[in-house]
Amino acid sequence: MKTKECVAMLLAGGQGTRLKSLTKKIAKPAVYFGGKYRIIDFPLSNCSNSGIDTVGVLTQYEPLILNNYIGIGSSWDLDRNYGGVSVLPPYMQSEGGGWYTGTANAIYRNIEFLDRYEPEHVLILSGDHIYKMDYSSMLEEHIEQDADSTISVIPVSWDEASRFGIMNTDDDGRIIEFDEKPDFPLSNLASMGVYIFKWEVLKRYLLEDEEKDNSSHDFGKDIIPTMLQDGKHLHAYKFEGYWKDVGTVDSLWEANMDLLKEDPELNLSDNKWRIYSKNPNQPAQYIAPCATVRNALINEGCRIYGSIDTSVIFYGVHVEDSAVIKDSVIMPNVKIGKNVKIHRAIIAEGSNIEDNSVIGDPNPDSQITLVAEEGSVMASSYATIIK
Amino acid sequence: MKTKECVAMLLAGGQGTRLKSLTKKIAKPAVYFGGKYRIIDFPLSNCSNSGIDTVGVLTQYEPLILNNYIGIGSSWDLDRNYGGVSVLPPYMQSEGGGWYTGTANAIYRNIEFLDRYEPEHVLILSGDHIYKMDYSSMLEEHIEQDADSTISVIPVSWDEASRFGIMNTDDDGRIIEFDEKPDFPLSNLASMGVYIFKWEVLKRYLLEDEEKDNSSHDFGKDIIPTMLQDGKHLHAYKFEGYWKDVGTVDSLWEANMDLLKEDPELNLSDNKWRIYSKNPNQPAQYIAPCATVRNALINEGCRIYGSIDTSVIFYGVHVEDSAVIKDSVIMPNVKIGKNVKIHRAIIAEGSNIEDNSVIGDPNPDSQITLVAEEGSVMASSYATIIK
Amino acid sequence: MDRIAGIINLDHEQDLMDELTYFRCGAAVPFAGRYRMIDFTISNMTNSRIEAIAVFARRKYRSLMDHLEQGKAWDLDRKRGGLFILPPDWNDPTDLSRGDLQHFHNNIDFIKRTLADYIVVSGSQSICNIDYRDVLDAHKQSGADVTVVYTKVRDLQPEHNLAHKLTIDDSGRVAAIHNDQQSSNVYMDTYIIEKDYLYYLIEQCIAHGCAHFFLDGIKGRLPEINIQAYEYKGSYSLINSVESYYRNSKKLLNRSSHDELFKEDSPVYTKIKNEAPSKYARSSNVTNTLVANGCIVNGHVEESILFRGVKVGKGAVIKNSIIMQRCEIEENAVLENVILDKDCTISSGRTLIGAPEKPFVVAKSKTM
Amino acid sequence: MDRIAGIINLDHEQDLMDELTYFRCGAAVPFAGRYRMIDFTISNMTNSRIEAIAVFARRKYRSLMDHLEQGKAWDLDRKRGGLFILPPDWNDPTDLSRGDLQHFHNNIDFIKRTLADYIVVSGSQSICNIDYRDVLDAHKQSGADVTVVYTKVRDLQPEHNLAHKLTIDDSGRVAAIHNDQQSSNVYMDTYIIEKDYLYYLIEQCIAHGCAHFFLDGIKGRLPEINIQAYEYKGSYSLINSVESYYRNSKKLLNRSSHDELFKEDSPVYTKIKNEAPSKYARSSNVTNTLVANGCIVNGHVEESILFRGVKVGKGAVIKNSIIMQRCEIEENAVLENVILDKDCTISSGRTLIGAPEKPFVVAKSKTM
Repeated sequence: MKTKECVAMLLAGGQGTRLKSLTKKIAKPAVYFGGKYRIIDFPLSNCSNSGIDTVGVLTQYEPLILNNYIGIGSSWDLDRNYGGVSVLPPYMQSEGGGWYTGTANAIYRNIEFLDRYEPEHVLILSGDHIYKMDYSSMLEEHIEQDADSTISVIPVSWDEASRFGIMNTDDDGRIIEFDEKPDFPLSNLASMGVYIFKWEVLKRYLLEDEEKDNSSHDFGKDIIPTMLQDGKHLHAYKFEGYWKDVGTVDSLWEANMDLLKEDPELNLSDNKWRIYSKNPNQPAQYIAPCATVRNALINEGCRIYGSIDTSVIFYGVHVEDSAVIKDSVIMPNVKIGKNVKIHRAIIAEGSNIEDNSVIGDPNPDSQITLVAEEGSVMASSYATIIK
Repeated sequence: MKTKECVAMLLAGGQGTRLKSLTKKIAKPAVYFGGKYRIIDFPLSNCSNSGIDTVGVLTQYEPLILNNYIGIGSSWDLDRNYGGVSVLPPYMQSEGGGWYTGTANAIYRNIEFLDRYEPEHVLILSGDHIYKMDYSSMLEEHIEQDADSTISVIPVSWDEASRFGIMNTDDDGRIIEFDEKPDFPLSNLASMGVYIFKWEVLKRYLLEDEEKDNSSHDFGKDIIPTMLQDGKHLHAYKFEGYWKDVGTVDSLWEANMDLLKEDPELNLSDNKWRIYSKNPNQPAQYIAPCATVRNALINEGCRIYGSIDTSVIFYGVHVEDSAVIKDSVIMPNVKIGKNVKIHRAIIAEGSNIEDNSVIGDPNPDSQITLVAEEGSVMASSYATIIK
Repeated sequence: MDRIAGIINLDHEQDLMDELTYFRCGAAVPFAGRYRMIDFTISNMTNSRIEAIAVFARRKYRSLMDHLEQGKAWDLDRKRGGLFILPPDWNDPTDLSRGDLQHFHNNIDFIKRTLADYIVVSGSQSICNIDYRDVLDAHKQSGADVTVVYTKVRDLQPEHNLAHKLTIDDSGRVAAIHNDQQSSNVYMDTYIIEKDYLYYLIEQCIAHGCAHFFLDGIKGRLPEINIQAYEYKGSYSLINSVESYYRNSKKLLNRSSHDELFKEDSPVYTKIKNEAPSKYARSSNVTNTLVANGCIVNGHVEESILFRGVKVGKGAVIKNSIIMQRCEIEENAVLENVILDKDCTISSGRTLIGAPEKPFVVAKSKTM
Repeated sequence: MDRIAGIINLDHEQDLMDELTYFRCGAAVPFAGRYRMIDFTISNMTNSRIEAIAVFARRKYRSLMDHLEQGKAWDLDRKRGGLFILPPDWNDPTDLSRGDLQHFHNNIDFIKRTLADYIVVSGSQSICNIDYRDVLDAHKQSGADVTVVYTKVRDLQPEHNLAHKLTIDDSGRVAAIHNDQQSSNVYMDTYIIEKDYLYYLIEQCIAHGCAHFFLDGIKGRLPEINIQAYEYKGSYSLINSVESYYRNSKKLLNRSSHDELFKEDSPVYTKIKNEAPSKYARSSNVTNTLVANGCIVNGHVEESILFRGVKVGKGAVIKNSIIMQRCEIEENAVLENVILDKDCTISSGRTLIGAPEKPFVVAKSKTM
C-alpha cells in the first residue's frame, strides 16, 4: 500500500443550532449556499483542487443527507481507487463505543483510519466556512517551517477580534499565545479552524488527551493550549481572501448577498479553482417575457415570471408573475405564487409560498426572516401563512 | 423523483462473536469466504443480479472495513445515480439517538430513508449467509399471493430442524405458525432470514412495535409473531439450492470445503449469476516447478512452492517450498514458511507462519483450528507459535 | 418484465447542419441550452428502463465520444449492459457487409449477448419524450413483426420532406412507406423488433448484399411481414437542417412546448459540468430566454437561448439568437437571428444580423 | 512538485504479431495472464503520479477502447485530467499535418490545456517498470532539451533489430541515434520533454511538412539540441513480433524476472473482471505455470501461461504454451509450443505442436 503525505479530516458532525430550522433535518455542513452549493462543497473542493485526495468526513448529527450527498466523492473528483472520501460515523467496537464527544475525540476515534495511510501530516478542517483556499501552499509552509502544527489565520477587523480565537505570534509567525475570544485582543489574527499537524505529534497528544478526565477533547480548548504549554512549534499561516463563518441565519444571508456585489471577493466561476457540487440535472432556466431580473444569481430548472432583485435563487424554483423577490435567498424547489412579496428572507428548500403572501421586512436594519419547510416563520412581524 | 418497487435493507450490524477473533476488528458480513469473497458479497450480488438497485446496508459494529469495502457499491454494479447502496449507521438526531437495539428497530430508525423511495415492498436481508438467490422471483410470488409478508424458507433435515426458526404452513404455503427452535418441529421448513413485506404494512408494525416496552424489536421474535397473531397473510416462499449460515468457525470452514466437492452445489463461475467482489489487483498466480496442487481453489497474487491439497487459498498468499497445506482455508496475504504443516485450519488475513510450524489436527473429527492475526491460536493442541 | 435493448443508428444520418456539423455529427450538436441532440434519445431509452444501448457512429464521432463518455450521466456505466459507442474499426477481410449492415454485422455480439428480448432502433434527429415500453405493449398486443413509430404533423415544414411517411390501414398496419410530401404521418425513424427476428433479418440482408437495413430489410418486405404503426402523440421536433434546428430551438421558448419535452418524471439527462449559477448584473435585461448555468449577463437578451458559460457585455443586444457554450459577446455588440457555435467571440460594437427564416451561423471558435 | 502528463503514441507501432494483431493493435494484445500490453505503460505513468494521459491510436483500436474504458482501473476517470483515447476522426479541411504529426496537431488541446510542465511520450512495446519521475529528475539536472530513455541489453535478440540504438558521449549526451545491430544501447521509445518546447517542436515539424515527430523533430535536430540519455536498469522486454512475445512471456516463469516487473509498490493495473478463483481438480497436475483467475484445470500444465477463464479437460497436456482468455482445451488434447488467442476450443484428442523457437499461433475464436 502506498502512503499518503497528507490526509484531511473534515469535522462535519455539528448540528448548527443557530441556523434554526434550516438544520432541523440536516447537519450544518449540508446547508445550502450560493444558488447551487452546500457548505461542505467548499472544503471538499478545496481538498480536490489542492491535490489532497484522501479525506475522512466525520459525521454524527443527522448524517443521512450528508452521507447520501457525499457518496464516494465523485462530485468532487475524490472517488479514488486508493484514498478518496470516507464517511466516518461513530461506531460500536467490541469494547463498546459511543458518540464523538469533541473534535479531538472524533479524530482520536479514527486513529486506525489515519494510520492505514501512514500520513506524515494531517489536515483538520471544519464544515462550517465558505472560502477558497489552497491547502497545499499551507502544507508547504508547514513543512518549510518544520512546525508541529500550523494554524491558518485571517486578519479580522479589530473591533470584531474579540469574537474569535486570536493568535498572538512573533515576527516569524510562531504562535506565542492563543486567546479564545479575548476581551482585549493583542492581535487581529483569527483562527480559521484549519489546522495541519505532524501526525506523529498529534497522535501522541490525542492519546494523552483522551486520558484526561477534565478535558473536553476539543482542538481549540485542549489540544492547542497543551501543545503551546509544552513549547511545541506552532506556526500561524496567514490566509488572505474571502472567509466567512455562516453559523447564523444572518451571516448565511450576508454571505449569499456578498456574491451579488459588483466584483465579489468570492469568485465561483474560476476555472482554475472550481467549486464542485452534486448536480441536480435540471433543464436551462427560463426567464419569461413578463419577468424582470436584476442583480441575481439563478440556477438551472428555475422558471421566473416575476421580478427578482438582488437575490440568490437555487435550482428548481418557480416564481409566478407579479411576485417580487428582493434581497432574499430562495433555496431549491421552492414554489412562489402570484403576487407574493418577499424581502430580506431565506426560504428553505421545498417551501410552497401561496399567492399574495407577504414575507420579510424591507427595512435594511431588520432581522432576516427564515421560512422553513414545515411552515414555521420566524423573527418577522411581516411573515404570513405558508402552506 | 421516481419511486422504487422494492428496496432492500441488509442487516449488517452483527458482531458474529461465534467467529471469535475473525470478527475482532471486522463485522461478520465482512468475513472472508471462498478464496475471494466476503460474506456480504453474496446478498449484494444477489440484489444486483435480481435487478434490485436500491439497498440500504445497516451497520453498527466495527463498520470501518465494511464502509470502505462497500463504498458506493460499484463492485456490485450498484453505484446508481438514483438509488444504489447507502450505508446506514445509527446516528444522532435533534431528539437524541443511539445504537440500533434490534433488527426491527434498525429498520424503524431508517423509515425516512425508505420513505424517500416510496417502495411498495421492502426486502429484509441478513449479511450472515452464503447463497445465490433470485429475489425477483420471490417478489413475484409475494405479489401474486398478495401476501403482507413473504418469508423465504428452506427444507432442512428433520434432525436439524430444532436449531432453526420453523414455519408451519398450510397447503397453499400460508404460514400458520412460527416456531423458534422447536423441540418437536412440525415441519422442516426453516426461515432463511429473508423477508419481503408490503412497506405500508411493515411500517405500521414497526411504529407499533417501537411503542412496546417489552419488545426486543426483532423481526423473528416480535414483528412476525405479532403479524401472525393479527391474522395477517404471511406466505412461505420455498427456496431450493445451497444456503449456509457461516456463523461459526466450523461452519465457515465447512462452507469453504463445500466448494471443493466434485460438483459443488454453489457454482461461483456462473456467468449468468456472478458473485461480485472488490478486486485486489494482483498478478496471475504462480505455481512453481516444485509445487503440487490438488483439489484447490487459488486466487490471484499467490505464489505456491509447496503442496496444497483440498484447500481454499485467498489472494496474495505465499507458500514456501516443502510446506504442506491440507483441508484448510488460507485468508489473504498470509505468508507460509518452509516446511510448515497445516491441517484443518483457518489462517486469518495477514498472518505470518514461520518456517517449520505445525498447525491443526489432521484427525477428521477434530475441531477446526483458527489462527488469527495477532498470534492467538485456538482450539487445537497441535497449534504452535506464530509470529 | 420484458427487457428491451436499444440501438441508436447514426449510420445514415446526414450532417446537413452546415457550420454546426463541420466538425461533429448531428447527434452531437448542442441543443436547448445544455444538451446535445442525442441526449434525448438516450434519456428516452433509460427512462424506459433500457439498460444496454449501442450507438452506431460512422463519422465525426469524436465530440460524441467526449460527450457520452461511458454513459455515466445516464447511469449507463454498468458492468452488465451499459452504453457502447461503436465507431467503425473493423478489420475482418472476409466481411461482405455494406452500408449500415456493416454496423449490424460487426456489432452482432451486442445483439447476441444482450439479455433483452426486444430491440428498439432509433436515430437521433427526432427530439421527443417517448416511453418505449408503451411501444412494446402495442407491439406485443398486435403481434406485429415490426412496430414503427410515427407522429401526425399538422403543420408540415421543409424538414419533413426528408422524412419517410406512412400509409396506415384501419387495423393500424402499415400499407406503404414513402416520401409523399403531403402525408402528415411522419415516421420517426424508430422501430421495435424482437431480438431473434432482428438477427434473422440482418443475416438475410447480408446474404442478399443489402446496404440499408431499414429500407432493404424492413420496408422492402412490406408485403410479406406485418408492420404495425404506433402513434406517438407528444412533443415532436425533427431536426435535420439549420432552419429546422433554429425554428425548433426557438419553439422551446413557448412554455407548453418546453414542458412537453422536459417532464419531471422522465427527465433528460446530460453530461455534468460544474458551472456556477448564472449571474444577472444590474445592467442586464433578459426576457423570454432560456439560460444555462455559468452565464454572466450584463446586456439585453430577448427570445434567445444562452448555453453554458456565455458572457454578455454591457450594452450588448441579443435577439432571436442561439449562443452556444462559452461565447463572449463584448460590449455593445448586436446579434439578431444569429447562431454562434461554441467558443466564439464577438468583438465590442460588432453587429451581425441574419434573416428570421435563415439565421446567420458562425462556426465554432471564431472571433469576429 | 512538478507535474507530468503522458502521451502514449501508437501511431507508428506496426502490428507485426501475425494472428494476434489481425483484429487488434499491438498495445491491446493480452500479456502475462491477465493484462494487455498497454497496461504496463499506463501503470508506469500512474505510478509516477501522471494524472493526464492521451493515447494516440491509429488502427484496430476497438478492443483497446473496450479495455481501457474511461481509465477507471488506473484511477484515471477524473474530472481534471484522466485518460483520453484519441482515434483519428479529424475533419479539418485546412489541416496540413501528416504522419503522427496529425495526432500531435489535432490533439494539441491536450498539450495546451494540461497543467503539467513536462510531457512523457512513450510507445507500448517496451514492457518495463519505470518511474518517470526519476527520468524527470535527470532531465532537470542535466538541463537537456529532451531526455530519451534507453536500456543496455546484454543478450541482443532479433526484436532489437527494429529498435533505435543510441551512441552516448561521456557526459551522457546522445551523439547519434541509429540502427546499428551491434549496439546494446536500446532506445526504449520513451522521452521526456518540456511542454512548451514540445509545442514549439510540433509547430516547427508541421511548418516543415514532417511526418514522424521523433525522427524529424528530435532525431533530425541532433546536432542543434541537447538530447540526454537516461539509462533504465530494471526488467525490460521489447515485444514487436510473435517470437519476442512468446519468449518474453515465458521469461515471466522465471521468478526473479517476474518480480522485477510486478512490484508491490508500483503495481500493474488492469481492467477488473469478476472471475472466481481458479479451481485445480484432483486430477490436475500444474507446474511452473502462471494462472489467472476463473480457470478450471483438470489436466496437466507445465511451463505455460493460462489467462482468465481457461478450461483444461482431463488428460489434456499443455506444455510451453500460452492460452488466452476463455479457451477450452478438451479432454486428452495435447498442446506444445502453442499460442491460442481468446475463445479458442481445442477438441478432445487433438494435438498441436509448434516449434520452441516459433510457436504455433491460433487466431481468436477458432475451433480446432
